[in-house]
Amino acid sequence: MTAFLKSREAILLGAIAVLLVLIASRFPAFVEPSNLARVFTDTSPLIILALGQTVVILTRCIDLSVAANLALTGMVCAMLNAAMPGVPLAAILLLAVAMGAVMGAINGVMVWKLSIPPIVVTLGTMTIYRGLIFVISDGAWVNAHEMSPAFTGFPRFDILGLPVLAWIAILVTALFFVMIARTPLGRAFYAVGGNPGAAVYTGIDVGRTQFMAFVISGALAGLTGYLWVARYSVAYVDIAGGFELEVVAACVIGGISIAGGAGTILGTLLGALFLGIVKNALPVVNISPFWQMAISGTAIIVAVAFNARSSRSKGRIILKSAEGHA
Amino acid sequence: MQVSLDPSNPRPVPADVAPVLHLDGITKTFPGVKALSEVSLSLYPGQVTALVGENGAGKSTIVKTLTGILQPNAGTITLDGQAVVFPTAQHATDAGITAIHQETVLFDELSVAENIFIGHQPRTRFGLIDWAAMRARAREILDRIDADLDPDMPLHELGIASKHLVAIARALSVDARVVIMDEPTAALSHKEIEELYELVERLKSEGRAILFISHKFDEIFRIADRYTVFRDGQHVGEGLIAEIDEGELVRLMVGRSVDQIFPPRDHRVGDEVLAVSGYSHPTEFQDISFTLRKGEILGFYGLVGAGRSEVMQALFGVTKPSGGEIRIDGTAHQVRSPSDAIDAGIVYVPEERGRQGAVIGLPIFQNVTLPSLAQTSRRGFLKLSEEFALTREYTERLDLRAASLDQDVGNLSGGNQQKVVIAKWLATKPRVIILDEPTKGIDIGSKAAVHAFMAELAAQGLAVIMVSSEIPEVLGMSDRVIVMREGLIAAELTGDELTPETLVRHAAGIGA
Amino acid sequence: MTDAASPRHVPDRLQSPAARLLKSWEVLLLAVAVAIFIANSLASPYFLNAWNLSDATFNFTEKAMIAFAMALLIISGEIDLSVASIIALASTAMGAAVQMGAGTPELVAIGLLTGLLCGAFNGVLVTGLGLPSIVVTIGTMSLFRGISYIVLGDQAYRGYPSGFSYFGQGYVWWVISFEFVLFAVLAVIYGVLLHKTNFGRMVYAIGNNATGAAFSGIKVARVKFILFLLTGLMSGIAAICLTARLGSTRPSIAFGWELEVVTMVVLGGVSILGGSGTIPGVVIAAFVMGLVTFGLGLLNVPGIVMSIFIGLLLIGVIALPRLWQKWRP
Amino acid sequence: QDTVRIALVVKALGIGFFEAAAKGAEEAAEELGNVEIIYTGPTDTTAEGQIEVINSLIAQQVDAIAVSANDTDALVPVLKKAMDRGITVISWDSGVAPEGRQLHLNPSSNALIGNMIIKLAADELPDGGKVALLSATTTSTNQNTWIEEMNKVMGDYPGIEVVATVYGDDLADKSYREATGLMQTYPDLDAIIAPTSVGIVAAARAVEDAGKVGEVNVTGLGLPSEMAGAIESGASKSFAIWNPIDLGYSAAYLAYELATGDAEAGPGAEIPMGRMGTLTLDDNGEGAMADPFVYDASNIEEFKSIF
Ligand SMILES: Nc1ncnc2c1ncn2[C@@H]1O[C@H](COP(=O)(O)OP(=O)(O)OP(=O)(O)O)[C@@H](O)[C@H]1O
Ligand SMILES: Nc1ncnc2c1ncn2[C@@H]1O[C@H](COP(=O)(O)OP(=O)(O)OP(=O)(O)O)[C@@H](O)[C@H]1O
Ligand SMILES: [Mg+2]
Ligand SMILES: [Mg+2]
Repeated sequence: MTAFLKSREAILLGAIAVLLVLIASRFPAFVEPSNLARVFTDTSPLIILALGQTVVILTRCIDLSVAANLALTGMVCAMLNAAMPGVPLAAILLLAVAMGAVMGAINGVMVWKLSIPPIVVTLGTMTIYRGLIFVISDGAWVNAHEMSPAFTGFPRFDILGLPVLAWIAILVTALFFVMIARTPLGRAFYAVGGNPGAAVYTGIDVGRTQFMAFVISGALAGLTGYLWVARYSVAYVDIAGGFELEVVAACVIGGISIAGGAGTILGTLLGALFLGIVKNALPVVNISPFWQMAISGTAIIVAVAFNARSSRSKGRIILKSAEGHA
Repeated sequence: MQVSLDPSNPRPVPADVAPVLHLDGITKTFPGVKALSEVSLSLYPGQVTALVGENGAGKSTIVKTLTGILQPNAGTITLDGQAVVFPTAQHATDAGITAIHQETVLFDELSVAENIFIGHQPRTRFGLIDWAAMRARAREILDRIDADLDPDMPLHELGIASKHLVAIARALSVDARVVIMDEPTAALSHKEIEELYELVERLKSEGRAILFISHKFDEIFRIADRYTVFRDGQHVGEGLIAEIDEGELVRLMVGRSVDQIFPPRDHRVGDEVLAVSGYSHPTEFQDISFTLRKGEILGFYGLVGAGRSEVMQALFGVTKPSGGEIRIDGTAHQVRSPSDAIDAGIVYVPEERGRQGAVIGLPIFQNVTLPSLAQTSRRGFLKLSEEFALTREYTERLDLRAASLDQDVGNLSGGNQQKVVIAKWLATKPRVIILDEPTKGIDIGSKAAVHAFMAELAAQGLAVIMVSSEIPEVLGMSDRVIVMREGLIAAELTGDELTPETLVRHAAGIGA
Repeated sequence: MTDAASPRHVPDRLQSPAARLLKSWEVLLLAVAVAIFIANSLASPYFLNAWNLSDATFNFTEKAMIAFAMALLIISGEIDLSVASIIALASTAMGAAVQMGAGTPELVAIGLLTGLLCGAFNGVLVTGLGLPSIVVTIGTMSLFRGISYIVLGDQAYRGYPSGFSYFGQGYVWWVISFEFVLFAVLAVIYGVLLHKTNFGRMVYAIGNNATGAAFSGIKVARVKFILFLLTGLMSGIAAICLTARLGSTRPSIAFGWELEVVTMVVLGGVSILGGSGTIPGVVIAAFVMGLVTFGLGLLNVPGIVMSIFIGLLLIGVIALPRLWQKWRP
Repeated sequence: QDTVRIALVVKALGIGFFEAAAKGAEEAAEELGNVEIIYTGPTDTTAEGQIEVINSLIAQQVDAIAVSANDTDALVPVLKKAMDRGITVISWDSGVAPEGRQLHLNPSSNALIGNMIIKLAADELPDGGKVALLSATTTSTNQNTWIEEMNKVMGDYPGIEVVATVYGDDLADKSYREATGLMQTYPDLDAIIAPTSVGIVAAARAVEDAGKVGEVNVTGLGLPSEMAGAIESGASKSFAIWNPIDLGYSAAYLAYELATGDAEAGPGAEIPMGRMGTLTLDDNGEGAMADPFVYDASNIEEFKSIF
């Protein structure tokens, strides 16, 4: 317990609490349970994507294509629904997850089999996936009235006071807790990122594990693609543009080390919630939305400086500027 | 005693045991290197087989083929009379083959228990990892090797020796018939080495077959029942330890006899060059004071973790000291960075050659001129002809073996990389050269060359500090020896005091 | 010194520099550029026209200026994703100065200074505090542009002095624009800096093995700090050109450019892992990207479809040699 | 006579409104006979993207460029260059500063639009109430002009109080969040005015999700096809828009008239635009096409499949 109190997660939790108190002092309604539930729902897509990104970063990779993957999957789902409203929702959900996973697998294969650096691969596929949306849709939007009520209604369907979207985020988080703590694959993510050379000796296939991380990240991006499009009832080329950086930011704020092998699911969850609260609070507390960007930028810098500081004491070599990022 | 060099005529195997594991005709090539060429190896239940050979002979490579990390190009592995293949490390583990590898195969962010079981964690009925069982079994194994470690402790909180114990525990976490140990004692202290020997005995008595790789002859002769010798990727001999002596084994390894390992030295020394007083560091070492003279070789001995490297890195400006003073020729110098040290005339050949010494990826000549660019350039602009000239001057003195001077240092053998690093420093015309474990990971043949060269440097008037953990090397090369223990100078020894016994006593803190 | 006693002669080089060049990435890329050039002239009758080609250079000159500094930074093992946001902040600073009556010389000074300050900020965080540059610059990317948004909101700065527009719209001679000349001069400066000076050598050494470089007496932190400064400075210069070309400043200026700059650098053969790459490679990559976008633009292909080509090119030129290596006997 | 090539440059490809405008331009082209329409634009709403597109149009030596600008000023230099090379340049929908074009076609007059958006809200609030504005991208000109015009006539609507103006950046998710934020901040809000086709849909969706249909009325400018659902659910009682088909038609027609030299732009000039009548230019070289048209439950069915 005392170890937890000193952890990054506890400090982040504290920061969130302070943030909420500050907001509540100006606008008490913000902390009403119903509103917090709404903020959570609004943050759900970020949480789902950030969890996927977490396993990718744990294995020393990065996936910049998540937002493009989301948008392409979302567009395909929307176009399918518009063209064939009769296709059952379960099939669409399956399609979304499968399509996302395939796009993730494409990233993963290039990292695994061709050893192309992940940042290059996903920078490339990010523009390709985004461009494909334009190609398949011809740039046209799919609007609310073209979608079936079942399609748009699913993510907002209310169960026990929370919409399905939020329940999915909770479910995914729970699955991640189990996967990370209790499955060999979950532990392999840490091993591969922490010491790839050593992982081979323990029978872990580094490339395959990274591939799996990309597939998971892709599948979740695909799932979120459907949820996003259905929730906002619109699909177009630019949806979630630039969202990949917000996703990475959530992970970094949550204490996931960009060098791989370190970080927790709880951290990512809190990192995403922190960003979500800031984003939702700004319009409410009457700070110009133009401040949002600068605030999240500052949060990222503070978080990474803080994480570096807390792990610094372990290092014995003092010439950190050379050692730190050799 | 006679040993046949003809592998087709091996020594008789005790008739009562058949080998549990047999490798035959194993060939393994890397791009440009034939690491193994049709080698064979047999391991017997309840016996320790020592695998010996120079650096690069292919010892670790055969371990990796045996544990599924590398796939041989040709050859067969027979386990209990059955031909087997190990596509991954997992398959080898499942077949009951386990290894302590030469490289540390550990994960800093994971706990001790996880490090022991990663890759084969105990599972619950639902296929999930059973943490309780994992902790309990980790506890059990750690007790077996007398390691007092908390299974839940994150690995990064452990010292280097404890980490090694975890690696050993990891190998024991599999109920293996074959246990492989690739230089297991290299990072252990005296006490832990003894415990390891006991463990080996226990494993033997349990009927397990053990493959033991070591460069240390004393331990080979102490614990091994059999030996197998590799040379340049080829099997050159095997037999019973009882039927061979040390000289014979060395001759087998190197293909010639190495009669004199240490060069003769003229022990006359000149004026004092370096004086260090009261050097301290908040956590690593304290109150280090000594002097060094022209033409002298000063040995630094201590157990692993005694803080010798840290002291040297502080003298070289890599680590920041918290107090103390350095004087060169009587003048005080502030050394805050390696470039300050180089300016003051102190250079450092680091222990970790690949990471700290050579800049792998750059050609040889660029490595050599890196600290001397000011000398080879005009107003900041490179002059390649001068760089090649400078490089040639020093690499020829060191007899560097390379295809060309613009070859990547990464393609050189370890000994030749070490020569590049030394050439780099000689080109700066230093006053004091510090060599940290200069022959670590270098085979006997190249070792002799490094020793001869060190003697020559001293003879030319350079002041030399040599950090070494090998007692023969320390005794054979040094004029004077400083023994360190737990960050402090434990003793300064000269002349008759220089015996293996005094070194060990001071290093281990056993009352003299 | 003739050392006859030397038992073995080690030649300086096995391959002549010319032979090495022939097998290099740059030659492959140059072939791609020529192919695209020919394809473009066949595909559109408007392509081979001096004015049109001159206009086309504006598609890449500003980005390429940043790419030169970014190439050095990436070779040294770091990255700066905040460059586009530095443009936004520098442009905003210049716009604010215009409102206070600054003239062209002051504007240039302010643009450069803002770039340098932003670069220094990144540099301090990365080299001073030892933080990973990719994360730091994702942070400052939001921060710098965020400040522009705070200052400008939905407003725009305009009213730049007429002399100022020369930097983005002026022509030095006939169809040769000021920007193109600046691009060429900077290409030469950076080429010399990286390939012909001690500084460039240190950059390579650090990129290949920062620890080894530090152990060789190189002041790693200082070199990296200078590289961040240079990248900031180049972003400042690009901000001046772009602002002068647009004649107005909005906070969304140059949005998304950081990825195009990185793409240009990587396409130019610079290893994203550090340690290798050349300025001629980046120059050719700039032309390739400029030619692809301009050529497809003449066919009225939408920009996003062009980016598919760029993405394929990026992955293709890296994947193909590896595939070839993998499948060849 | 050679084909007259007219480039219709829009803020970004794929926006329903502009697709409809392109249809109108094609209609004009058919009517005029020897016209080829090049429908193009960047894929995101940036000035830099439009500049690249316009550069390639200049290179193709098109006869006329009709642009709906992402930035009033940033396009001026490149459009000047186009005019220097003999290309006719007009702006439509979202304008360019006068020195960068020969004329600007406003879909309607800014004053009429400004009045229309507040009137639509006020008509549903006979006893007065609180309204909030959800604007579009922070970098587009027309929304801000309309809001300015709206503020000028606020005196005509006594009980109505504008409590806030927020920006949705013409992004569905951001607009949605801003609209939700408005309802949180002002629990007694009566109406959201969104003079943007993206914002109005998102706001209607937000009202539906917040369960505030009937309490908060969403109005402003939107497309019938996108707003049909909101009218049906009651989240929006009515909204307005000019007909984008007519707008594209008029822009193409005007460009043709100028490019062929049949008409000359200048203060007071009257330029024919086919079935839409004539455009009269003011001192700024601007003219208004027509009044905005109001859509509600009574006529939405008829228009939702058109645009
Ligand atoms: N991954 C690899 N790629 C290329 N060459 C390799 C690789 N691994 C080993 N080699 C080469 O294979 C040969 C045998 O190496 P190996 O590690 O088996 O030697 P060793 O006998 O274990 O030496 P040491 O005593 O230093 O541990 C050496 O020449 C080495 O350079
Ligand atoms: N408790 C520890 N935790 C982590 N690392 C340690 C610990 N003790 C020693 N090390 C590491 O082991 C290496 C050797 O330690 P140190 O330099 O202090 O001693 P040394 O006498 O030079 O030993 P060596 O003979 O291995 O060079 C160093 O790199 C040091 O960082
Ligand atoms: Mg070995
Ligand atoms: Mg040491």
